[in-house]
Amino acid sequence: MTTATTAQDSHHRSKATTELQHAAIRFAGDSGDGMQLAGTQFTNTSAVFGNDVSTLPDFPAEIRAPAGTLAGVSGFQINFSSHPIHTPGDQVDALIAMNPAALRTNIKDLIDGGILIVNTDEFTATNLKLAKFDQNPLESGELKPYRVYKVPITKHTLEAVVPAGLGSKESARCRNFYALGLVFWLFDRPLDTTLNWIHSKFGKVPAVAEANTLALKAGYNFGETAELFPVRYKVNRARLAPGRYRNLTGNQALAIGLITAARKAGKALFYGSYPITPASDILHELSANKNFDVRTFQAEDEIAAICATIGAAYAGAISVTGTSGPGVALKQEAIGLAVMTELPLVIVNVQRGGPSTGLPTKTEQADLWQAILGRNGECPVPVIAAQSPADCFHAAIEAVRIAVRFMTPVILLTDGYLANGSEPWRIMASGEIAPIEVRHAQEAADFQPYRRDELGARPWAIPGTPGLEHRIGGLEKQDVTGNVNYEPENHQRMVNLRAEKVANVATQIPEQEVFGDESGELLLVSWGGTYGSVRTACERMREAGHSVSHMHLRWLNPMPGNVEQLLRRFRRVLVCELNMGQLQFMLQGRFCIPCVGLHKVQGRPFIVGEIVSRIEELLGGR
Amino acid sequence: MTTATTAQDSHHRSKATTELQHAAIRFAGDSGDGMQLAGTQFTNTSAVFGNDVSTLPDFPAEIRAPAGTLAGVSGFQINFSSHPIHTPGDQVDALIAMNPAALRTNIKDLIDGGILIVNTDEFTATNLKLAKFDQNPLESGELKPYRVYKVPITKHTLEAVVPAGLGSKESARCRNFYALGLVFWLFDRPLDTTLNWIHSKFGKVPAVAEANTLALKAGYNFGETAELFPVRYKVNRARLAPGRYRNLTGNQALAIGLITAARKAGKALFYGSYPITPASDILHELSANKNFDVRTFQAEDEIAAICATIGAAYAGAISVTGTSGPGVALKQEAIGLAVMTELPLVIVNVQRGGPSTGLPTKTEQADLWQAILGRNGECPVPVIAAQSPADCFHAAIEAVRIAVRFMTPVILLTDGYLANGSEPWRIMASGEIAPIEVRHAQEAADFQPYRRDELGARPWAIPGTPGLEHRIGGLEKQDVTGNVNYEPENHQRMVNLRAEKVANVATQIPEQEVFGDESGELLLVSWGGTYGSVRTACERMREAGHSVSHMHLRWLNPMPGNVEQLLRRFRRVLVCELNMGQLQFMLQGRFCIPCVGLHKVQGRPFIVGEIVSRIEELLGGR
Amino acid sequence: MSQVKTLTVKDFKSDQEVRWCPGCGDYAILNQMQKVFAELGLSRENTVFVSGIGCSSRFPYYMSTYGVHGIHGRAPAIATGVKIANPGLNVWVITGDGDGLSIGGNHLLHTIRRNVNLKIILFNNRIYGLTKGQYSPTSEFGKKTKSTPFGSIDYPMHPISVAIGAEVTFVARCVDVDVKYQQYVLKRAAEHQGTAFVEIYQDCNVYNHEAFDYASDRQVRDDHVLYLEHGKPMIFGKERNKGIRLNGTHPEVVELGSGITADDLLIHDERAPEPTLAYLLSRMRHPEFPEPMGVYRAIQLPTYENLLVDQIAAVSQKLGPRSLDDLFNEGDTWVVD
Amino acid sequence: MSQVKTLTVKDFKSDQEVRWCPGCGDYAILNQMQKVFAELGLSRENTVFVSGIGCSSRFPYYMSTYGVHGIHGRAPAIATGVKIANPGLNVWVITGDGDGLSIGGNHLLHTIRRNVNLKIILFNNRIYGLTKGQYSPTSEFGKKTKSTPFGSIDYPMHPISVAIGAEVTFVARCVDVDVKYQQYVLKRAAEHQGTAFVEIYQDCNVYNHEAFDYASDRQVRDDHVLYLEHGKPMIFGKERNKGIRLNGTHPEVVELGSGITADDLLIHDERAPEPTLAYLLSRMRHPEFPEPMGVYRAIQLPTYENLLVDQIAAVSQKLGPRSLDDLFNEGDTWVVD
Ligand SMILES: Cc1ncc(C[n+]2csc(CCOP(=O)(O)OP(=O)(O)O)c2C)c(N)n1
Ligand SMILES: Cc1ncc(C[n+]2csc(CCOP(=O)(O)OP(=O)(O)O)c2C)c(N)n1
Ligand code: SF4
Ligand code: SF4
Ligand SMILES: [Mg+2]
Ligand SMILES: [Mg+2]
Repeated sequence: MTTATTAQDSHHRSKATTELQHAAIRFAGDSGDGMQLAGTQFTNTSAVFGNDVSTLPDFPAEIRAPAGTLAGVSGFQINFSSHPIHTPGDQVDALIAMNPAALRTNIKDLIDGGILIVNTDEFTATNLKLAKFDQNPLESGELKPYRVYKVPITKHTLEAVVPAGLGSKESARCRNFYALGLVFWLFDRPLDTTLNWIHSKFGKVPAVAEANTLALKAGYNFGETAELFPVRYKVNRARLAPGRYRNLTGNQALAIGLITAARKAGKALFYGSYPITPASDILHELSANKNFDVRTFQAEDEIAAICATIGAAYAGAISVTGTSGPGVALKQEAIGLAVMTELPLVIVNVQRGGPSTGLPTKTEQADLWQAILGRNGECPVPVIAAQSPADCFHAAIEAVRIAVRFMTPVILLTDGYLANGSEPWRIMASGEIAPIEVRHAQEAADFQPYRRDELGARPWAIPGTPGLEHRIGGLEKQDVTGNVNYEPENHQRMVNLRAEKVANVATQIPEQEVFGDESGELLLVSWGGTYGSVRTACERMREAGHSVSHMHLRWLNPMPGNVEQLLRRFRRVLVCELNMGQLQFMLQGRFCIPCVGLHKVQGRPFIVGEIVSRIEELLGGR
Repeated sequence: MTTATTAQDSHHRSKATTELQHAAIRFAGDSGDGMQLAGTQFTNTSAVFGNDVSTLPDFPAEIRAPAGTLAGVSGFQINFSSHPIHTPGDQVDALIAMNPAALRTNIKDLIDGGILIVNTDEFTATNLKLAKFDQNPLESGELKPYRVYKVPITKHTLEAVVPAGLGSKESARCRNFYALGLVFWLFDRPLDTTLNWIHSKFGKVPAVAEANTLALKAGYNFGETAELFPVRYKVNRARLAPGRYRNLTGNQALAIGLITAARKAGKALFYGSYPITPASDILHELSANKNFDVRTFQAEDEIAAICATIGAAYAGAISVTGTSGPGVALKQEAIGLAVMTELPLVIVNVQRGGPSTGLPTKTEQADLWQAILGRNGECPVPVIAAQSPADCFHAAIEAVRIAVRFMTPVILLTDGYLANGSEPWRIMASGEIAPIEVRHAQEAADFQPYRRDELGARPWAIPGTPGLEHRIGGLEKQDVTGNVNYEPENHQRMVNLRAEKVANVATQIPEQEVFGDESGELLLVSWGGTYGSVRTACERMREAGHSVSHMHLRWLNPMPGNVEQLLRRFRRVLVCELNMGQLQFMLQGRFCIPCVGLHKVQGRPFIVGEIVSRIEELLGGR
Repeated sequence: MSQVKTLTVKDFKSDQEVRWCPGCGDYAILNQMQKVFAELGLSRENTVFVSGIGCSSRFPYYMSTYGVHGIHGRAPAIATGVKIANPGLNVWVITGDGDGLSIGGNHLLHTIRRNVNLKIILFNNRIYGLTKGQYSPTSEFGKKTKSTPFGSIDYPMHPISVAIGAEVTFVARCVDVDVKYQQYVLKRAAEHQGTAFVEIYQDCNVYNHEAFDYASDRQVRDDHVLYLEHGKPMIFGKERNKGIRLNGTHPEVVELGSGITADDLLIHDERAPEPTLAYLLSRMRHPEFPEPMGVYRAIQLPTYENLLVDQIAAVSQKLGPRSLDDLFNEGDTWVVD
Repeated sequence: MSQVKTLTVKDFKSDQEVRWCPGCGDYAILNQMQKVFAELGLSRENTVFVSGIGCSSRFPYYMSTYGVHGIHGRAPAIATGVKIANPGLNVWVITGDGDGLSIGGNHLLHTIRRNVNLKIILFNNRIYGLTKGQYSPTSEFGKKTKSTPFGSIDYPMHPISVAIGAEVTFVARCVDVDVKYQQYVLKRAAEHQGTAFVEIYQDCNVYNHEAFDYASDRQVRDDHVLYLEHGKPMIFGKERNKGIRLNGTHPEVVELGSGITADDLLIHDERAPEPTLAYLLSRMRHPEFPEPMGVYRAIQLPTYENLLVDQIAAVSQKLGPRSLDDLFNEGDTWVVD
């Protein structure tokens, strides 16, 4: 709520309305409190209303922890604004804490003077103890810095939903809708998007639909009538590019992108996967869209998943396998096979906190080395990273396009933050997306499975084509013929040819762009899901008059041809990553340009402030 | 046979003997011809005689190709000398070609004027065709550059072994011994080592023992009596350090090293493995030594092998798993678990040609990135590489020592060349090897599984110890307690602690040494099995008066603390590797020191000449 | 494995907060395990619980014994290493239907055939719990889950049949809520020397609630399960009026009375050297048949780790005491002086 | 899969030099395969041979069809992908006892239970050939190999028992050198709709020579094998004077004559819905029993890829024709203008 102007909104009868450029709020409660749902509804309403939005869900570890515990807290943050934004916000302007545990784990992210709504009914002795409060914070005075609103949300909800006639457990479950209604009121949002959703979701269980509706409205009306809130807030529509929008999580966008790519190639989509957090939703999303000739295969493990994907690629499908870091570890041997057999497939890695099982529900960018350097032998693979939830759509299409054009596996990196976070996507017309040209070899005369085209790609000859019968495999291939070959010079030649082919991808991707000046004091470099926070930091510094530019790398391997030249135009280079310096190491390894790094491995995205501080430190240290 | 002085050897009655400083010879024939055996016998004899020796076996692909084909050729090269040598030699001074295919594939490595012994009996029309000779090379004149000795080896052998009374197939099989006998004569070697071997190997089948003995002697006597050879050669004893010696292949040395390490730790040795070329011999060797409380476990796959190894480490054994590159790919997820659980184990990678199945029987060094950078998450592991066959013994002990001291998995890299190549090892007294101190936690009071010592190692508390019951796993651990923990700051702290621990290994390894001057024009950098050829090239250049030094890295992660400083003392740095520049990239990535590279990916070791040429090019290009 | 001071149930509880969903069947199994450990007088320090990944695989954290929470599917392999390194330990494997049968199927199979002395407890909830509700290898054909919104087209696999395919030496089944019987089965497993494989029907309260109601609901279960008793005819039913008769190599359900008596029924023989009877029982499935509970098979065969230890002893005996120096000096050697 | 111009055996030979050791049993199998393909009039272009790694796994290089020489153990998974992408293809999997049962055991199991329409031919030579002679999961207990110089302590696994544990729809066995019978078995496999699993006893001339002499040597084999014939009593022996009788759930060998006739013998029923008989047969092992050759089991069940295709069709029908634009515009949308 940085810049606020006060105004009176006419169509509401009471209370002052303060207009804000943006606001970040967070719903936090127990895993059983339905916070993800409340957050999603708030997001959709805001998006439909016309704000730019960016979200950050924060799940607890996979299993539901006992109710009321710190481990069981689930949060959902929404940043919504009247101008374009790239991040869910560093801190929040309003926090809804449904129990003491949620209060404890989230309060540090609320700005001083921020709004804190608490469900007083849950501040029982037991819950306070579970949250490790010695004293009730509502009474201890420790919440003084905030504007605290104590609401008996559970009680109000139970009262409100009586007409629906549900049992008390089911009635209490509606409390997230009550809280949502209250927050809707506070930020002057319409209820209809959520009402429609309730109707379509619970239409078949009228009592539940009614109860949720009643709770939602009760919360809204409480805001309207209670004397609690002196003011309400309004965040106007953003000036987004005209068009129809929808809100997409990264995993949704990725799934839709894959379907689009396959349709654009005129082929079936094969998706072989083994469930793993945070990638599973891609499988779920695709499984629900079988009517687009999507063939999902839930394999017995990650190795089977990629091997089936290789088989499907050989047989001519657009073939994709998706997983997270530990799954990629298991797939590396088979990725080597795909490199040797030169088959087109995409390997999606939705990165999570590592090493090992690590922090499965948290985000991280520490699988870059694994993607580019992590295989046995000289085994180059193109690697692309998506930069925002909606960008997963485009990145997926691009990955498929390159895979098919170059006859190569392509690794597509996203992360837990992108996968579960969401942002508005301007819905494209399918016609805006270029077709993906697939040329299957047809001509038997003089067919050679490893004869290359001008970019180094071999032909894609698929079973069923008479006269093109050929055998491929993981042993070194003879140049041109593809027969097994152990000759020293041939091996060297093939290693070189495979490397050149991947290097040639650089000729088919856009030149690297720089945001801000093309030369100067400091270049920020980022990749993947940190795009938004780094861009925002750059914008802020530039607004403050500093010579700071931003280079966001989309293709990590190969990099666009002009990257080195751009890096050399800046006095200093700061590489910002959610790892301990993997891209930095690789830039130095390739270009011998000393860089500095901003590293964070905490299972969380950067907050803009962290980046700004680091920049200031560097600029100050001139 | 570069430098030769002529002398007369008194105890032989006939023919002139030329004294040489060293000679390289190669036995080459069909896979069925027993060339590996002949080569090994020549090696052992030369070693026992007192030469320094270095060998290079060259196997065909795993399956036996049909007799007489080019794919079926098997070779064994021995370099033996009267001064210390580091490589099997670039070219050979004498070639024994048992059939046309062996001639075709090996002749290019024979020096001009070199000795070529051919088994004329195999130069049949069929065999010539299989070897793709249009004309019989023995008649075409194409062998003019060489001193060709045509010997009907098969026929002579059959005649010689008649008294043993074997069938004709079995009789013919003795022809490698005939050839060996002839070469023994030519290089003035005693027969007793081989005779002893025949006796101990075939003692139970007297007819075979007799036949082989007869063949061996017949070959020797043919040299003595035939008018074919105008001169014989002699390579005097080398001035090796005094002591008892034996010849060891890398895999043998590694196995013995592991047994030694376990004994020195006073513990059982657990070795979990799944067979794979070229690592299988380690498993074989260890399985034959169960009496040293060696517990070998041939697992169902590489994943089971390393997981069992992790279990064994948890339970308190010295625990090792061995494989090659594709197997390491499969083990990476579990290596991550070992990093997170901080258990001591050693992962041996006998590198082979890649990517994918690649060239399974050939050597390469292209798994360095995989070892250091190839896992999901921030997942540091110490990495050491052996530098010669016998050095595998020492490297194995060192790897175990560091694993146990730091409670960490350690990757030990060797390669196909080291694994199968051999060199004399000065047999140590077991007392020369320092004990490996193992401290198992005992004290229950205030026990914390993740409390660290001054080097960052956590305690090794093993099941069976009352009061130390604790649970570990792959989820992020809380500092000190080791409980599951998802807190952001804790995760960052643990990532840092794990990195620091591995960095601390540098405090326990020797400072980096440089061969030659400590500063100058050019520094050669190498690692692993290329030690010998790079060192030899350096020696040659230095002898020729050039300012060239050599830095051989034994620990690749972490590197000794003084590496950067040393690198900066040279005007240029040339990194020589059997890959496309993996170490070079890493040196640049860490130190931003631009290096140049000499790369070779041909399934073969460097030849010294290649390195010398590259150095000359660089020095010339000043 | 027993010790002087006998421990109580509480002694087997670790200090970690148990974190399964309220109502999860895993709680019951944890409680029974702790009870059985106390009752059998087992020790904490000589016990290791090893698991993979899944809800069920958090189990080791809640036992006050040694424990390894491994990686997905690999618990049997880790446990095998523990056992080989120290055959004296009491090693239990906890796994799920996804962990043990999907990604980990092969390790399970090989551990079983090697007869490593491990107790393997498979929590079968017919779903992937931890990853929030995809179908598993034991999910029913046609099942709708997150990854099969239109119904699964995979035929399920049956853990006991698979284990018998690998010729397991001990195999049994029970249901999470039938706590007394579960204790009996766990004790039998604990006492077995060799791989003991136990399938427990476990309710996933959140993603597959009541999947096993037919076998756990007191109202109906007696008609849907058959309690196996060694040497006894196979009788079942609330009224104990039904039985299993053999027809060639096929079982059939018969009503007792009107000419059919217990003598006509199949007699259970858990010690049959041939596993065919056990296989036949594993094919009896709801709703066509009552599902057998209890011990299908329990035979004695030398365990892997005993064979290993014996071999090492025999080899050491045969080769005599050899020092490292003997090892170093093996083969052809020569002296340079 | 058939085509107008019928192909000859030669048409199925690729241009690659066959590189097995002289005398290897793999040659015989390659020849029979080519023969069977010619005789059944199968096409080259619609056939894909997929293999893992091992001597046997070089097989695809020698067939003039499409082929993938995969990575170790993963052939069934690769083949499943091929089949899903193009269900019209005729897909064969070639694997070894190491490739298919050791590292690849799990993929085999899951492919079988899904009933993917693949023909899986397991070359069982009871050894790791390609890596030069380590014991495999089918090697006999006590076997001395490079990795078990003092004898193996692993109990072997039995491929057919394992396959039946996973409830395979078609399973059969034959011997490499018994070429006529092998052709019969391969043809039966070719004709099966669903996973057909065939174990072939294959001689590894170099590392495990004559391991199957009892079943391949013309002098003795008739007393050591039992040729299964659907609907026929189980009679065997050079004189055809011995048979298999059922005793409870156990088979026993009986001599015909002196009161025992063919009517007393077990009748083979490859179509039995219950796989128990097939399991029982898989447990009959040399030297106690004659080892059954031929088709143990052959039942019909919808194949995985047909179920998949049908489901896609049904879903498409149900949801109606939907364009990419429909997909893009799903859910809550709003317009900015
Ligand atoms: C290599 C790897 N792949 C996938 C996962 C994700 N994963 C964790 S548990 C699980 C399945 C759990 O199902 P089950 O074994 O039945 O256990 P449950 O949660 O039902 O007790 C999966 C797929 C993982 N952790 N590691
Ligand atoms: C990941 C991996 N591990 C190990 C190997 C080594 N390897 C190749 S084939 C093989 C076993 C071969 O045995 P089998 O499947 O019985 O085939 P055969 O050679 O006997 O026909 C092994 C262990 C490999 N190629 N890849
Ligand atoms: S998700 Fe299911 S199996 Fe997992 S803890 Fe919850 S109820 Fe239990
Ligand atoms: S090693 Fe054995 S299986 Fe392999 S090709 Fe030779 S004989 Fe055949
Ligand atoms: Mg489950
Ligand atoms: Mg085999």
